Parts: sequence; C-alpha cells; structure tokens
Amino acid sequence: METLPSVQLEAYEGPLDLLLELIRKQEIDIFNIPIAQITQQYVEFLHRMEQLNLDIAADFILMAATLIQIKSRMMLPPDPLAGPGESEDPRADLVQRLLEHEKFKSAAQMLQQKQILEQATWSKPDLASFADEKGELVVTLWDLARAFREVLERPPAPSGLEIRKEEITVAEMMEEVRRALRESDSAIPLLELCKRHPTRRGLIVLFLALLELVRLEAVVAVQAELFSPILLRKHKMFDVVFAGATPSEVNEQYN
Amino acid sequence: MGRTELKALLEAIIYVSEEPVTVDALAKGVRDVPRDELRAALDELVEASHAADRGVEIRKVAGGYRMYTKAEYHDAVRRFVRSQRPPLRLSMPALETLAVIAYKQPVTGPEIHAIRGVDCSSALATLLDKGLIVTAGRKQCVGRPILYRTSKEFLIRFGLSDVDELPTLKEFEELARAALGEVEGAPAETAPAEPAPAIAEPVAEEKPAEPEHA
Amino acid sequence: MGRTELKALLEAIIYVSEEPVTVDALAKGVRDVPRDELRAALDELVEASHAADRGVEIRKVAGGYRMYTKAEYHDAVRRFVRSQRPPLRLSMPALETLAVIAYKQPVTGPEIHAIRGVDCSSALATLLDKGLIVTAGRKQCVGRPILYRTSKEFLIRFGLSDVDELPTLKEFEELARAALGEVEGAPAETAPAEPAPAIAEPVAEEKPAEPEHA
Repeated sequence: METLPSVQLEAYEGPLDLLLELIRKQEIDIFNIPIAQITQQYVEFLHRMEQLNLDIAADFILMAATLIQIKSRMMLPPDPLAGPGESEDPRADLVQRLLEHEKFKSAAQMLQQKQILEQATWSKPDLASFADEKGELVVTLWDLARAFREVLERPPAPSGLEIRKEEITVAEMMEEVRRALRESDSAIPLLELCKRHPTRRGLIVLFLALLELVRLEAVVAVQAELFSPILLRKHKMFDVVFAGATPSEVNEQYN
Repeated sequence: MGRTELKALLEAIIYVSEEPVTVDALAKGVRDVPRDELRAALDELVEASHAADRGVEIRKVAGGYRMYTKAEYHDAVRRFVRSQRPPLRLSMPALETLAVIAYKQPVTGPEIHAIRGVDCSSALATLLDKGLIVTAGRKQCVGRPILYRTSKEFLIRFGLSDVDELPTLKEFEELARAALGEVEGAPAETAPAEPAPAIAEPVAEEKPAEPEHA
Repeated sequence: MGRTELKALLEAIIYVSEEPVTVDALAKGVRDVPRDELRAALDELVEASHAADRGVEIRKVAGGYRMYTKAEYHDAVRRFVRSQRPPLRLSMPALETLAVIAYKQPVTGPEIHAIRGVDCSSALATLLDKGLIVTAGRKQCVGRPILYRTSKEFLIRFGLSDVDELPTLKEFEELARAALGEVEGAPAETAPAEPAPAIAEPVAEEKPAEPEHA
C-alpha cells in the first residue's frame, strides 16, 4: 500500500505510540478519527512487521482487535433504546486512552528536562568525618528480593566441616550477652549462650565476659536448686554498665 | 542561641548531611529551638545563599534543605568534580513509566500497563534498580498486585521538593488536546469543541493544583 | 568575569572538590583569569566565609583551599547527626541473610547456613543488633536450633504492613527477566516491545504523508 504514511516501525514501543503517530502524521483530529482508515493502516503495519520478522508484542495484536471491534460498532445503527446523550461514541474509550497516553508522554518530557537541569548542579555530602561507613549499602525492598534470588542461584557450598577462626573478643561477647538479655523478658539459660559458641576459645571468651559482667553487677547468675540449669538475668547495674563502658576499654583489659 | 549563630549552625548541618535536612529532623537534633524559629532561620539562609557572590546555594528538595552548586557554574565546576554520581540516563519508556507512577501513585503494574498500552516490567525493573521508585504494599484487589510509588531519590534526582510541585496533569491534558485535537487550518477555538462530546470529560482523579506548603 | 561571579565560581569549585584546590589547578580550570586575580578573589572568599552567620568556612590548607565546618559548631553538628535515624545500611552478607530470613521465616541458623553456603553468625548478630530480626523459639529437631523471623522494625524499615507484601520470587523474576531483555522465545504476553534491529522501512521525517482516502 503506497499511501501508507511512512513511519519507522521499530520506533514504537506500543500500539498507542503507533496510533498516535499515524494520527499526527496525517493531521487527523483525534476527536473525529476516521476509524476505518486508521484500522486499515494499523493492520497493514502489523503485516509489514510480520514480513520483517519483527517480534509483535501481544499488545499490538490486542489493539488491532479493539480497532476492528470499534469499526464494526460504528457501522451499527444507534441503539434506539438509548436516551439522548446516552449513545456513546464507540471511539470514546480509545480516544481517552490516546489522550491519556499523550499526556504522560508530555509529562515524561517535562521530567526529562527537570532532570537534565538538576544534573547541572552538585551536592557534596561530606558526612565522612562525622559518621563511619563500613562498605554498607542503603537497601530497599527490591535489593532484598534480588539478594534472595542471588542466594538461591548460587551453587551449593561444598559440604563438610568448615573450620573458621573464632575472632570474637570479650567486649563483643559482653555486647552479645547484653543483646540476649535486652531482648528477653525472662532469664536466659547459660547453656543457650554456650551453644552459640561451641569452640574452646568461644567458651573461654564467654566465661570471661560473664565474669566481668557479674563483677560489674550488670548480670546475675542464678540457679533454682543444685544442678538445675544456670540462668542469667539482668542485674541492678545492667543499664548503667552498658551505657558507660566502651568496648575498647574492656578490650584493653583482656587483650 | 542567637539568630546569627543558629543560621551558621544550620548551614554547617546542611553542609555535612547526606540527606536533605528536614525541619522535623532539625527540631529533634537542635535543642531548644522552636520550629518557627528554625523555619525563619532556614528562609534567611536560603535567601542569603542566593547572593551573587555565592556559588553554593541552599535549596529545598525532597521536603528538606540541601546544598548545591549553582547551575550557572556547571561548566567550570564539572571539571573539578571527582566522585560524582553516575549521570542518570533513562530511556523514554522508563521516563514515561516514571511519569505515570509520579502522577498516579500508588499504582500497580497492570494499571501502568493499561495506561501506557505496553508491558512495563522492564521499565519498572530499571526504575527499581535506580532507586527512583519503591514498592508500596499491595493493592487489595484480584491478584494483589504490587503498588509502586516514587522515592525520595526521585525527588532529589529531579530537584523536586515534593511531588505536588509537579505541573498538574490537567496542564498536560490541555497540551495533548491542543496537539491532537486541532485540525490544521481550523481555528483553534472551535476545534476541540467539535464532535464527540461524550469523550470531552477530563480523565480520572487528578490532584488539584495546590500551592506548595512548606 | 567580574570579581563577584569569580568568587561565586571559586566557592562552587572548592565546595565540590575533595582535595584542597590549589591556585595552579584553578588557573588551569578557570581560563582567562590571571593568577593575581584568582588569589585576590580567594582571599576575599576566605575573609567572607568568616562572617558570624556562616557555619562553613574556606581555609587555606596544604597549599590549597578547602571548605570546613567551623570548629565551634562541631559539637552541635555531631549531636544533630547522632539524633538522626540513619538510613538502613547493610553489608552484602547481612542483606542476603536478611533476605533468606524474610522469605523462609521462621528459619534456623543452620538452615540459613545451608542456603547461603557460608556461616551467618556475624550477619545474624548484626541483624539482631539492628533489630531487623528477632528470635522465634526453637525448632523441634536435633540440637533445637533457634528460629529467626523478621521484626516489626523490619516491616517499618521496608515500608511493609505485612511480610506477605514482599514481592514474590515469581514477581521478581518477571521484572528481572524483562529488564535483562530475555524475550527470545518467550510467549508474546510477557514480551515487551523490543526495539527491532535493522529494518528496511523508510524513515519518517522528510516527507509528510498525504492524508489518505477514508
């Protein structure tokens, strides 16, 4: 068909873009679309795309169906039962969608301009001297979902015992005990803490940390009766001790 | 603390802060200064930073205050910027998707698809990746699709104090009608009023243009 | 360029530069301004930044010029920074561990270990510390390991009202796949309109098409 407006087929992201271009190129009034003509042109374009082995998205096919349906409704006589003003133009929905689409295209251009302007200015956050960062990232829900998928895709680790160096310090261990006690309303069995640190060094560090905490009156170890489980509970100085001492001070004493 | 020192302190805080500094944050972090006074001092600070001999100004963005170089010096300044954020390059489909989200938020993928007429998954993934949009729960309807809204990063990257600051959709509607409704040669006044009156209604729920309130 | 604009420009440059800016560097970057004039403008700039209502000053250091917050405001600035709820930052291991817990909860340490293939104790400690996860009893199996689940803080931080609002893996896959452009052979429903490669069709622009017979 020689009279087909020349438009660049691959330039259309979707059917609405293609339709808008057809309308614009032919200076058609969007409020009075010659639906037969536009439908014919549209379908012809789809054929051409097919001939060129272009991947035609479902949305393009759906639009062709919509156009053909509108065309056939236009040919029907108006509904005699419909009251005045009730018989809607079959094109109305389509026109509305085209306008809506055009509207957001302009909005997108406006955004683009704003963003280009904004790119000409710089802001230099200089927080470095006031807060320390340890290669951590600000994360969103999206990052979370991505992380999960990446974990699942990772090849499974070789089985077998992993021997790792236990690096926990007394101060860190004290911190861990504090955390455990802070989160729990009741006393914590000593054994539970021991299980978290099954290595020899881990147990020694835990023991030292508990001695220190008991000495500082931050923690009290209790036993209901002989040979019953030893329980750890917050003591009177719990909050005071942890509000004060910094880990490095404690580390200096033990390392 | 006097007004002079308060302004100096606020300038120092804005200078070191990574995020735009909000009045709320200041009210919490600067003791014994009422909000009214904070606001007044901030206004004065913004005003003073516009002086012609200043190259760095304080602007309101994403609901807070932040320091920026003035745009007019970008050519020379660019040469001295070492660690700069990678420039934001968005394709038109991504920008259009972003526009739909900015105006219709919170909005679901299927709703965006309906407006744009094409599948937007790839644009959504790009926008999520760049942190310009975030998820905002799920819509309580069939399929419980994920809702999206624009992020603070979006406001910062586009230099907006708030999404309300964007031109209203109605303005774009008029543009669209003018661009597509006027037949060449026809007088502009009569063209849009012409046929199909049934479709002349404005589109769904736009926010009315509201004066920006700080 | 007048002295006023020169000062503004220099301020902007010093602001964005990470290292002290030397007169040499400035002479190279700001053309057509003699060094004498640069020096004079810099002196004025330093002088002006000492004004009592400024919280950020320009100082000469290591042979160059650099911007600093004034020492007298350091305490107050530090107090402000501390009062802020910092944005949620997580290391990759912590993020991955959190992701596994979010999607598999309640889940035990050994189970997370098995999924991630690495030990997670330190990541778990971080997450517990940040209050993003909590313990949820013990699993009734050998060793009775502690179960973990995400906390209320987690929901708040990620803007969720419930964990079932998390994007499902399927939803994630759809978006991610579209973003990667893996549309070959995919059913038409999921394929976004891909820009086609070469096409023999004439390009538009030049000749406006004639209006057609209806």
